[in-house]
Amino acid sequence: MEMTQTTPAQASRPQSGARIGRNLTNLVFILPSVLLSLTIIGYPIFEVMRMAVSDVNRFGKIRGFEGLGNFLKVFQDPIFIQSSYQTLIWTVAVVGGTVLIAIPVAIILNEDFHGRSIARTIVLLPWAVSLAMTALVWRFVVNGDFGTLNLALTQLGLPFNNHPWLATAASAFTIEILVGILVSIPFTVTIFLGGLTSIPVTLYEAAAMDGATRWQSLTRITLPMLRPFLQIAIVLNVIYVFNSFPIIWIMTNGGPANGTDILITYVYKQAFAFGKLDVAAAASVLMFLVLLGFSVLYLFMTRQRGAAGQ
Amino acid sequence: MSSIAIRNLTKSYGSVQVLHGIDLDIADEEFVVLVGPSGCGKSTLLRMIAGLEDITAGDLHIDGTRMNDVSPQKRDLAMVFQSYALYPHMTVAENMAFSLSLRGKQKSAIEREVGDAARILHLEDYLDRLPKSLSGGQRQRVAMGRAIVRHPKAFLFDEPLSNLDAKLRTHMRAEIKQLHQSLGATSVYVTHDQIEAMTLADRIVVMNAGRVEQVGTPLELFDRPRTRFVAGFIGAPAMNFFEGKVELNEQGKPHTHIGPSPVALPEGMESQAGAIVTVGLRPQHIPVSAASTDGNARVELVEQTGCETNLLLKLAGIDFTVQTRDRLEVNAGDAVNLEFDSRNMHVFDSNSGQRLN
Amino acid sequence: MTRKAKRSALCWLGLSPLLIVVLFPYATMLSTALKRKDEIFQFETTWLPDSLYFGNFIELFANRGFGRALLNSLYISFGATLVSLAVALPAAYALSRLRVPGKGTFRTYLLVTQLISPIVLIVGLFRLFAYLGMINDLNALVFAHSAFYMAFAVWMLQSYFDTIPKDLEEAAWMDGASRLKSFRRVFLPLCLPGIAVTSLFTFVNSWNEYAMSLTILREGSLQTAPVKIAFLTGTLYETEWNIIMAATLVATVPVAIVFASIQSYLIRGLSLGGVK
Amino acid sequence: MPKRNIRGLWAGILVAAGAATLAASVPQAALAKDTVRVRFAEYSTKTGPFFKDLAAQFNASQDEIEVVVEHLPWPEMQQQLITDISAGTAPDISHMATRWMAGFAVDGALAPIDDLMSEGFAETFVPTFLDLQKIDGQTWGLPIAASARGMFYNKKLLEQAGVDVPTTWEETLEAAKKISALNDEVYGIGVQGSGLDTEGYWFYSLWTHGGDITDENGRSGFASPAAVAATQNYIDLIEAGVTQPGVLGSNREDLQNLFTAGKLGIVLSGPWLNAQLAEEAPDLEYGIAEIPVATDRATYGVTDTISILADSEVKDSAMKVLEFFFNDENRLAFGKNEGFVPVLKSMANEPYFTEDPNMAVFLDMSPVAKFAPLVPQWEEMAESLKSALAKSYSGDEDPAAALTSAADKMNALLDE
Repeated sequence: MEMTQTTPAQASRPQSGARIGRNLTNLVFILPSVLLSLTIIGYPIFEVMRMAVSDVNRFGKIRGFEGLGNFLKVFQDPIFIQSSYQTLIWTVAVVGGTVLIAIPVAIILNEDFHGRSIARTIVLLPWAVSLAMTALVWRFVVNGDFGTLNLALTQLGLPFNNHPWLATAASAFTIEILVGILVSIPFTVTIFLGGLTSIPVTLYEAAAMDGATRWQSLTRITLPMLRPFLQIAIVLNVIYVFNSFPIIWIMTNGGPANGTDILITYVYKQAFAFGKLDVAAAASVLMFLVLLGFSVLYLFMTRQRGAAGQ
Repeated sequence: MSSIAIRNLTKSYGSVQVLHGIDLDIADEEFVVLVGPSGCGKSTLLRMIAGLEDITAGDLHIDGTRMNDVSPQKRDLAMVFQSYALYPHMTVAENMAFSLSLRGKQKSAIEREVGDAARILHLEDYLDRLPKSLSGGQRQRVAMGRAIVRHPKAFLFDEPLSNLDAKLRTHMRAEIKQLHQSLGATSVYVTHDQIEAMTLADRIVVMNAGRVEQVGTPLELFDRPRTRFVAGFIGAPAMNFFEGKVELNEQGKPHTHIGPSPVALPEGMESQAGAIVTVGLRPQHIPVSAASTDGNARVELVEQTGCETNLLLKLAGIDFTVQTRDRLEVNAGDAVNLEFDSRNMHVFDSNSGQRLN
Repeated sequence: MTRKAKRSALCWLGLSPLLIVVLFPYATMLSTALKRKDEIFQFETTWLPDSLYFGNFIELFANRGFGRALLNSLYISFGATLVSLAVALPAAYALSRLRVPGKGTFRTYLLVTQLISPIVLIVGLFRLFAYLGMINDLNALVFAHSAFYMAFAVWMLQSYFDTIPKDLEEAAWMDGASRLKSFRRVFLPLCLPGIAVTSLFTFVNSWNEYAMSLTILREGSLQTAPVKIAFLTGTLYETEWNIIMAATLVATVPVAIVFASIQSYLIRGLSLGGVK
Repeated sequence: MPKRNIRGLWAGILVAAGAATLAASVPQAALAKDTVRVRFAEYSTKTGPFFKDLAAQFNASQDEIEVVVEHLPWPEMQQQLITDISAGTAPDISHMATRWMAGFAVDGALAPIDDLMSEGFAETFVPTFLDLQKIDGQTWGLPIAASARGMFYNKKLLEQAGVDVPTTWEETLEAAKKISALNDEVYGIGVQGSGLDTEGYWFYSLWTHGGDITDENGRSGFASPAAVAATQNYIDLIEAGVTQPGVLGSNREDLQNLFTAGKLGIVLSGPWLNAQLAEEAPDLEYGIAEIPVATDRATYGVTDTISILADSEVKDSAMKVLEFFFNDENRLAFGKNEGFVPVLKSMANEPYFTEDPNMAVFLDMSPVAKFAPLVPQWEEMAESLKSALAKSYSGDEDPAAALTSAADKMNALLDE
């Protein structure tokens, strides 16, 4: 996402009329992508925006203009507030956990060892299954009486004979976060592996000559060099995790007592169970604004930091 | 500062042996240059000294201590890499201070050391810059500085100047030499450039195909190359060679032929009549004079360097290069006369390549 | 060699917690998929079925149309990968190489398209395709997926393109190749690893996508694999775990094989691209 | 010169895209006869094939109407229907939960069928069930499935514990205690705390304690003294440790699975469980009795609805299809297939329902069946009720307080 530098030669060339024309012609290159996403994503976004400020029946038929009324309703709903808080926990925990696990995993997978390609394939495996399926399988795994998790724990001699993992919000949310981390790891590890392989080996040799232990070269060479990859992994994961629906929906439906509801499940319930498409649209707009704010702030901050280092 | 002793050092990758029993002693404060064509194993040897490559067999001693299984972190050597290997996320000062801060040195001490090094290397104005904003020469200096601040037991250089342009290379070469003179540090320097080797080294180690061909001072190597390989590798333009059969004249003096003309060979050669030898003559050691019409050699190409003139000649089907400081008025196609002086000849056994005189 | 063996042991040891957690559901799937329906909910649960039973897999393909669902998924994933590449390649090329007015705006726009979950947009999306008469049309999914996954493809490709020296193309121009020809003959072959990785990302995302496929494809014979599996859970009073686990296992295998065969390529493509 | 080539590239993309779109939008061949699209959700794996078969029979029987059957999983049904109606792509006939019907009818998505039904057709239904499909005097659909709920008990466990089949909640608690004491992995009674129909499980207790969902003034009955007592009844079971562990994590299916595996002494459930048990646990000895009583006999009557959509252009034909589906023979087959109670008067005397003790109990309880109210915002009310129940069962909140906030929410929604 970094801006490509204009070469001095390009910059100094005079902007003749023909050149400007040529630049406009170059629009042809990005036009197909803009058209495609504008029709397919732009129209639904427009619909959501429109519904957010309208009074809408459960089938999306507009009955009147509502102004900010829907937003007011959203803010007055304690479950929206609770879901927002839980979304924050969900996003921070999943993204944080993913990054914390993905870094050492990527570092190990970047080592040269026997069976590395098998290990890499296994780590990438969760990617091969859709989130909905993963969630479904995990719901079975953690089932209290028939799930394989308790079966395995019992076989190890642990007292989890029929422990009900999804019975409290805290325990259910923890399980969901762990599953969320598990499914985010493949993408994140891949990004980090890409970053690690781009660090020249001589840097490590230089550090070794400088007397750095393995740990020191990890903390002082590897991690700082991974920073751009870390940034992109964080931004993209935050966007994906914030909007991630199937895990929570399939495992707990947001329950018990809304204890695992996040904004996207809140929106889904409003729209498709309660028939309040307008309220759902308003909440969606808020979600969009939060993510936009986050992305802009984050990219701005990291760019600032990058600039300060120059 | 320290001495380095290498005994019968061997390196294999699987079944492929790349170093075949290297023996070498490097004295304290000595500047030793490893030189040889690419693939000769000189970088591998350096990296084995550094600890970056495992030693397959043999021993490496630094200051009398066996170092084979000591990790590079603990060998207390500094290395300047061909790519400089500067840490891109650290400033110049941080790069130089890195090793000291790893050792937990006091901040004031680090600053002093870095400041000193920066002054020696003229880097004071760049301390807060990141490597990517430096020129090649500046980066090279930072890499040097990173080594200097540590006061290591020895400096290892892995072709440090090969990424610089010619002028800068000459300049940095001089700086390295001066630095060595002022610091007196034991240095091992790898290069494929024989000029660098000649100008920098106290002693040069010429390597070929995983073996040491000869160890000696620059002038020893130039004057008495022990093998045909060394003779051909050291000196520019490269030495001229021609092959011939040893014959003895009535006085029992050895000679051979270039084409029809007899050429006297040096006396006291360990060679019998009938042996096939390779005779080497440096381009500077073949006097040349313009001939009227029937000189014994024909000019193929004239190269002017300003100070010297290089002539590429053909004599009885053999190519010769001759260098002269005289301003000869010759052009391609002209005939010239060459003289072969047996005192300047290097004679090698054509089979073994060993020196015979 | 022994050193590498020691390192290998350490690496596997370090990875083992994660590997166990990743493989655990697969063990569960395998165990359950090989059981008869009446073996799943018994007083004592066990890992091993009473006897190996492959009937669930047969049922899946013979009676539940899962083979057809896999083909539909393949069609959509391939189609989406092709279309998104077709639009992302020129866009990424322009971002990397050409002067285009509004580059920054375009980048922001791409980011914005990623900020909204398709679930939120489902009503609008459905209305759109209904208007276009593309409900129950696999191609609708091809376009929908390519629209949503295109932004990531543009980012990946652009950062990859940035690493390819401009000299190479300029050399081709000097050799007399037109811009298009140098793009095709010099540039494209060079960025093949990047394109391969980008394709894989798009393919996997499309292969796993659920909400849009569910909404737009109503007819049983048009469903994709993830939707088909969800439908197996969908009866009101019971979930057919034995069939679901078999289906999930089957849906994993093709992707896993692709991963295994190209993973080194995948990481090489990424590292050269340096997603920045 | 590069310009031309760029244009070429662009044209190529356009052509490719255009071809794809063209291929996609070839219109369906116009049909001479009416096509009636019917959408079903599946109760069991038998549902889909059953209706496919029925449609084939219907299509073979006449030439004017072509029935096309689609089926969807229940969890996705509501979202799909809303999406379809909003885009105008809804089928002509759709299956739905009766509790969604009110909202759909109020927002104009359904067609009233009073004038479409042929003479005498409405009279073939058991009045209770057809009345449930009426709002403001108009009929918005037909009761496609009806069930009452009863108490399933594991005969062997009761025998081992030495208890009789309980008839009151007090006896139930005692029995459950003894069953739980048998074995660590055996639980006295199942209480549902999550998922679909959690509120239904609570209604059993509510109605048998004399409470109701709405009071005589049409306000919420969620916080009445009877409702609090009904909740306390379940809390007592949970606190006595006689329920399955993790009530809040157990959905309807989890309880059924526990009962199937022989781990549960008592569970409250519907007739479909018979069919499931026959298939998955043929050796399990169980009986079905009435729901335990505190003050009143009661059961939960639930119907699902099949309606004609307002946008349908072939409503008359659609009605003909429905009447075919609801003829005596087809209804009986469906009822037997899925294990639902009769919705047609003609079925009530079938030996299948009267002689099988496992079906008869549901029929016996039909007169005391109570129903969820038909209000548009029912789903949202149920959701807040579920949340209040979860807080009460977990002990996080006092039941009276939790129920009061659910009642407030319901009242607010009633006022909307």
